[in-house]
Amino acid sequence: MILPPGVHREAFSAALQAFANVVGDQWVFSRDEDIALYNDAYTPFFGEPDKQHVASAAVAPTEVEQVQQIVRIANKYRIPLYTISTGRNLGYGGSSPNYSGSVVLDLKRMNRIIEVNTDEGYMIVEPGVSFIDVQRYFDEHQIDYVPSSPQPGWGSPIGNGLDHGVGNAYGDNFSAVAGLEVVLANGEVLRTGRGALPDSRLWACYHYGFGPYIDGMFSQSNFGVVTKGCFWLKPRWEVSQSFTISSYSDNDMQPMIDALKELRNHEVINGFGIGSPIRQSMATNDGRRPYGVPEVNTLLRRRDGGSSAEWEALAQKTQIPVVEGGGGARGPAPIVKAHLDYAVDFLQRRKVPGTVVMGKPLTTIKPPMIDFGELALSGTSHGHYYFSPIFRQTRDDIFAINDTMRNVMLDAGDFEMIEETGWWASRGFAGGGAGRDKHMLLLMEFRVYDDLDKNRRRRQLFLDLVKACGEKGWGEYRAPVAFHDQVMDQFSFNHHILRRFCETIYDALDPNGILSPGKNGVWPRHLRKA
Amino acid sequence: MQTRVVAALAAMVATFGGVGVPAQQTAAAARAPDPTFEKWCSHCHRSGIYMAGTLGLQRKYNGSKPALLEERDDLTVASVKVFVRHGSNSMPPFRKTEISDAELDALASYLAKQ
Amino acid sequence: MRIAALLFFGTFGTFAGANALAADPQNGKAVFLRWCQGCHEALPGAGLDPPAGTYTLQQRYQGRLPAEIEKRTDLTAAQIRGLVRHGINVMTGFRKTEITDQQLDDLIAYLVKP
Amino acid sequence: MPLPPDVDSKRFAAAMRELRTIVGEQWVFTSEEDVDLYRDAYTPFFGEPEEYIPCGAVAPASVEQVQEVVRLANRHHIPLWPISTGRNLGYGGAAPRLSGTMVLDLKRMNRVLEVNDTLAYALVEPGVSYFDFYRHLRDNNHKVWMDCPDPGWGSLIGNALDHGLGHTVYRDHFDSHCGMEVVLPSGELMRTGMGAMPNNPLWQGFKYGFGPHVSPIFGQSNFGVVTKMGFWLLPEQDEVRSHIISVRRNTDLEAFLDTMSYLVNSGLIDSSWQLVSAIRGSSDSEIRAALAAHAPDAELERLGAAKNLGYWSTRIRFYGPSAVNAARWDYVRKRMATIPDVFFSDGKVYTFPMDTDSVQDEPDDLFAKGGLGIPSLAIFSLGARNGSQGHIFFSPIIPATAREYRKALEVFRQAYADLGLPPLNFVGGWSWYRRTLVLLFNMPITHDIAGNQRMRANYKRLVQIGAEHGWSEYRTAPAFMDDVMEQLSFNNHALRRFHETVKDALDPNGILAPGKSGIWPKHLRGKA
Repeated sequence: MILPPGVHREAFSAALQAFANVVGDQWVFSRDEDIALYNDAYTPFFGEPDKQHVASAAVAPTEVEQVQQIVRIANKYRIPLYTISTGRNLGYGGSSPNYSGSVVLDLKRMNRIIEVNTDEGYMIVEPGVSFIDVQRYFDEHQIDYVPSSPQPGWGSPIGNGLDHGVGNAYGDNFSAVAGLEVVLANGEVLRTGRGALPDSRLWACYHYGFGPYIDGMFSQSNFGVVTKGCFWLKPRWEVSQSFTISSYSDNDMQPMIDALKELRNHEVINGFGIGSPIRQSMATNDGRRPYGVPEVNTLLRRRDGGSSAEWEALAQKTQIPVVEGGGGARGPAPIVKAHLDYAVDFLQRRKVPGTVVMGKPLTTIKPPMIDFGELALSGTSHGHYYFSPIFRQTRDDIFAINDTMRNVMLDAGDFEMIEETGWWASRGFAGGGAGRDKHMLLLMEFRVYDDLDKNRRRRQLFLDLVKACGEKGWGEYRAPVAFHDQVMDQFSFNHHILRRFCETIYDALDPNGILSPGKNGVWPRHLRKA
Repeated sequence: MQTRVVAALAAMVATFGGVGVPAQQTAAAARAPDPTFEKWCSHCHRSGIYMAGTLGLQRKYNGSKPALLEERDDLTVASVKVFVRHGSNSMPPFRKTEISDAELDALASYLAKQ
Repeated sequence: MRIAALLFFGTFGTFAGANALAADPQNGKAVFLRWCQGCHEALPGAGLDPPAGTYTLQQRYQGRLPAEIEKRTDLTAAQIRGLVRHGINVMTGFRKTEITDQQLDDLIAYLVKP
Repeated sequence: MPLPPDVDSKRFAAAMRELRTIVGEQWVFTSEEDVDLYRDAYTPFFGEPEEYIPCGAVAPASVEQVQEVVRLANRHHIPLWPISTGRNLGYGGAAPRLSGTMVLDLKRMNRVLEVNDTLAYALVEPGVSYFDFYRHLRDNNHKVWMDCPDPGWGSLIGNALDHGLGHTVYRDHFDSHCGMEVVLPSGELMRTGMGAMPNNPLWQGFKYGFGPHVSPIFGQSNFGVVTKMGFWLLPEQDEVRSHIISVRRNTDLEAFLDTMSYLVNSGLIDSSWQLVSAIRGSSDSEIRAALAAHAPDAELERLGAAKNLGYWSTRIRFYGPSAVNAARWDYVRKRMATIPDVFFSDGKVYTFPMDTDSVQDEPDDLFAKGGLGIPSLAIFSLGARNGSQGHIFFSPIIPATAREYRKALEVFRQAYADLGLPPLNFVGGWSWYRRTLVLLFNMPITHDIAGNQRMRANYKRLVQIGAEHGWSEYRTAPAFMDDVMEQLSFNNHALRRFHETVKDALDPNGILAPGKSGIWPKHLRGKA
């Protein structure tokens, strides 16, 4: 067991005893084997003797009042806390704190579904409620709404929403947040938006409230401990259906993107993706099974990444398209049909080259589940973490970011990483509201291996990518805890004014610096680098 | 205090028959339009069924004077300036960052034909 | 319809504490369904993605042992306890706020065949 | 002119001299004649000493000048009240909350910095009005439409920051913003979201950036001066059409709103819509007589049926390809058909591309142009008919359910009776925001001081009555900001105290918009 830096053993023991007085002895974890459960299961530092991002203890309350008391105790003894909801943010740090020695404030036991309202379509939940819990509740009560889950669904709507996560019903899940209850660093409980009006029937209906709209301040942040969240819900859709369009000419990518983008901006399709199947055909990470030919890796290992002519020849030879895009629609069957008929006709009118293949209409919606199917295929890695930059919806940006990333890997001599990741294109946010996806997102998986030296090189590679992409103006939408500082470093406009602004607010709200120090690169005054 | 329901009926029920001033070729249309009038005044003082200024003046003068400012021949430079800088009823005044003094001079001479 | 409820998700929520209860395999099955089944259910038919845990074990044992852990007869309490708390490869460990010690005992009672 | 609190005329004069060197002689306004232009044209304090009157106004032309003005204000303790176009009529216009505040008029910063047709967004400065922007889009043949509120002379930025609204898919203007540039109370310049990363091309393409999502805290607030803002726009549509759905009986409201809720939450209807009662709001003399006589619903419904008026109705708009719109409308009719005797009518169908300048007003649809993103001042035509001196809005927001709407109608009908106001037959509810209705009560301003005083007292009482039932306002004028914020009292006003903590940290001298949304700087708290 380690201690929070600067805290004496006696003070720490006294604090743990005080926590135990609040939540009961069995819900304060301080034995090594229990604390180990709060390590990042997919830590990039696997197996290394010098432990990073480790907790000193954990405490698991069930009530808001207990959270308030814990925060007050932490202030008294200057104990840094690190808040997790379900602690399943795997790939982005899991349950592990930014600041080693923090006590994990585990909210998993706060797992009540406070209200589900089918008149207006919202729910109010606590942080320990997972998407799977929500689905089960919906099933038991025959509620025809969709919890907007990512997969796997053991994460929580609150944790996922606050980390700007993505789900199937809304795409941008934070956009469906309509009000929060927050315990502040001083132990006071705050309700945002209409929740500030006692007995308001509008807490979950109307997000803004009156005056400054502050919900966003509590996302990717350490300004408070969120103890309740209001979420808008989408009714279950009758049918979803998607199509693909593929071609054997690199030049077709731009018209394809232009057309799909326009269809998306017009809300004809609810999301779109674009890729280069031949270039991606040998990638092995993220559970993909290689299905291409060895020449793919030969081309990808070259500085120039292969010419269009070479790729097109390879595509012809293997009959794997060089460009593929797709989109979809959901809703009542006749409306979906009208949308997709229009989309296909539009592609023809625009003379977008390529073969369109219409998928089958699906009447089922995949429920949230603990589904690691694809990960099992990736061999015996010890987990993974994600590099997830966002970039513009243009062919030039797609190729430029791929060239940049590939050259960083080549500079590092990491041919294996090139072969694992291949070539990336986009998954746009799907299913969002109006035009929510004016960007593309890629998720590059970094695997964790038995080879500790390789893991070290990979961490350096991650940082090199953050920096190289940052210089070109591509930033991450979310990052593993181990890299928060470096990612925030890239957001440097006017001498890092955004971070300094956040620090000013942090200092005012949390003068003792006890809430999640270092989260997303925001540190309390006494831990800030000069 | 009188309270109204804004727009409710306007949106749903045709209560406006005959209230609007029909669009017609006016004397003013023959002149080159003043850019300030176009930019700032025309949204309420042209002809049309939802023109607040025109409707207000129609109500006020009830036919004794034209409801359209550009058809008036009794406006003076001074009176135009007063209305622009002080407003009248629900017409608010206009600031110098919106209509500069020079623009106001031009507007006033455009509207004041005397 | 408004469904307001203060509903705990501890349908099998007996907490481990000073007075540990006797292990209950029925409760253990509920724990399995909630936390393990997603990765360790039976292999589906052809063309469908296999669940992660079952697939991995199938690859590992190549028929020497059942890939579906509910069909295993060789599992010991110590093995299950170790795997649940520490994980292996991409399988993560589970915290006591997720699977309590009592629930783990129940799970063991369900999976360990006498 | 009133001076800022604790600033004497000598110091004020010195500050003005410095100010003139920053923005130029002619852009500092201190004469009574000029300062009058910054008073609220619709002030509820007409002719009373309580009226909020600025000490002057300053109109910078660039971000750098804004920064210098803000730094000067810190040095001289001169409070600033930023306005974009200053046309927030009905919600306070250009006037500050605290007399003696200097108006920071951003009208001269009126550049459209970027319009992107492919990604359908724009980046603008605060002085750009909806009229300006519309003209810019047309003059440059852009293939995007804006969403505008009913009065078109407001600023895109100012309206969005006050949580203003329009009619299309992008009617929630604040939600449609993406990326902000802000001059902080310290004078430092910040860009939010992806704008915090130099060279990032996604300032207007991704809202959140990395770390806390802070741009929303600059709406309805006094934490900074917004100098640039990005907005998402609607691409030019193939077709826009409207339809009216009406139900015959009062008791149909439940089924009607349930169905609307499903359709809106599913995204199948995505326009503003207004719940109205053509019967209860009718101008027909026979129906009005029946209403005055408190006729039972059956009688009203009989009269309505005879004149083909619904008890409850709404107009919805569809944006998109013609075939998709037709499929949507078929589906909406199918869902609505479960309500007996529901009836429908069709508004005009607009097919694009067409010249939007050629769009004519529609006699039965005041919002026809607004629904196409064409700005106008048509809404003021309503006031022109009664010769009002202006108006102020009481605008509580309630859940869009029949139960809450009926309750609100009853509560406010009773309140009107108790306050001695004219009988309230009905109040329309605007669903701009999904899941809610904004009830818009228009309180006319008069030049009768006693009348205005009664109106203010009534307004405050209505705010309280609303709060007693869990309803509050979505927006209000400075005269009532304290009253509205006062109702948001959960945990001993934790929200206001949170805002105050942030305010004190960002603006220790309390120079930015003291009192805005009920947030006061430390030295004025509880005193103003």
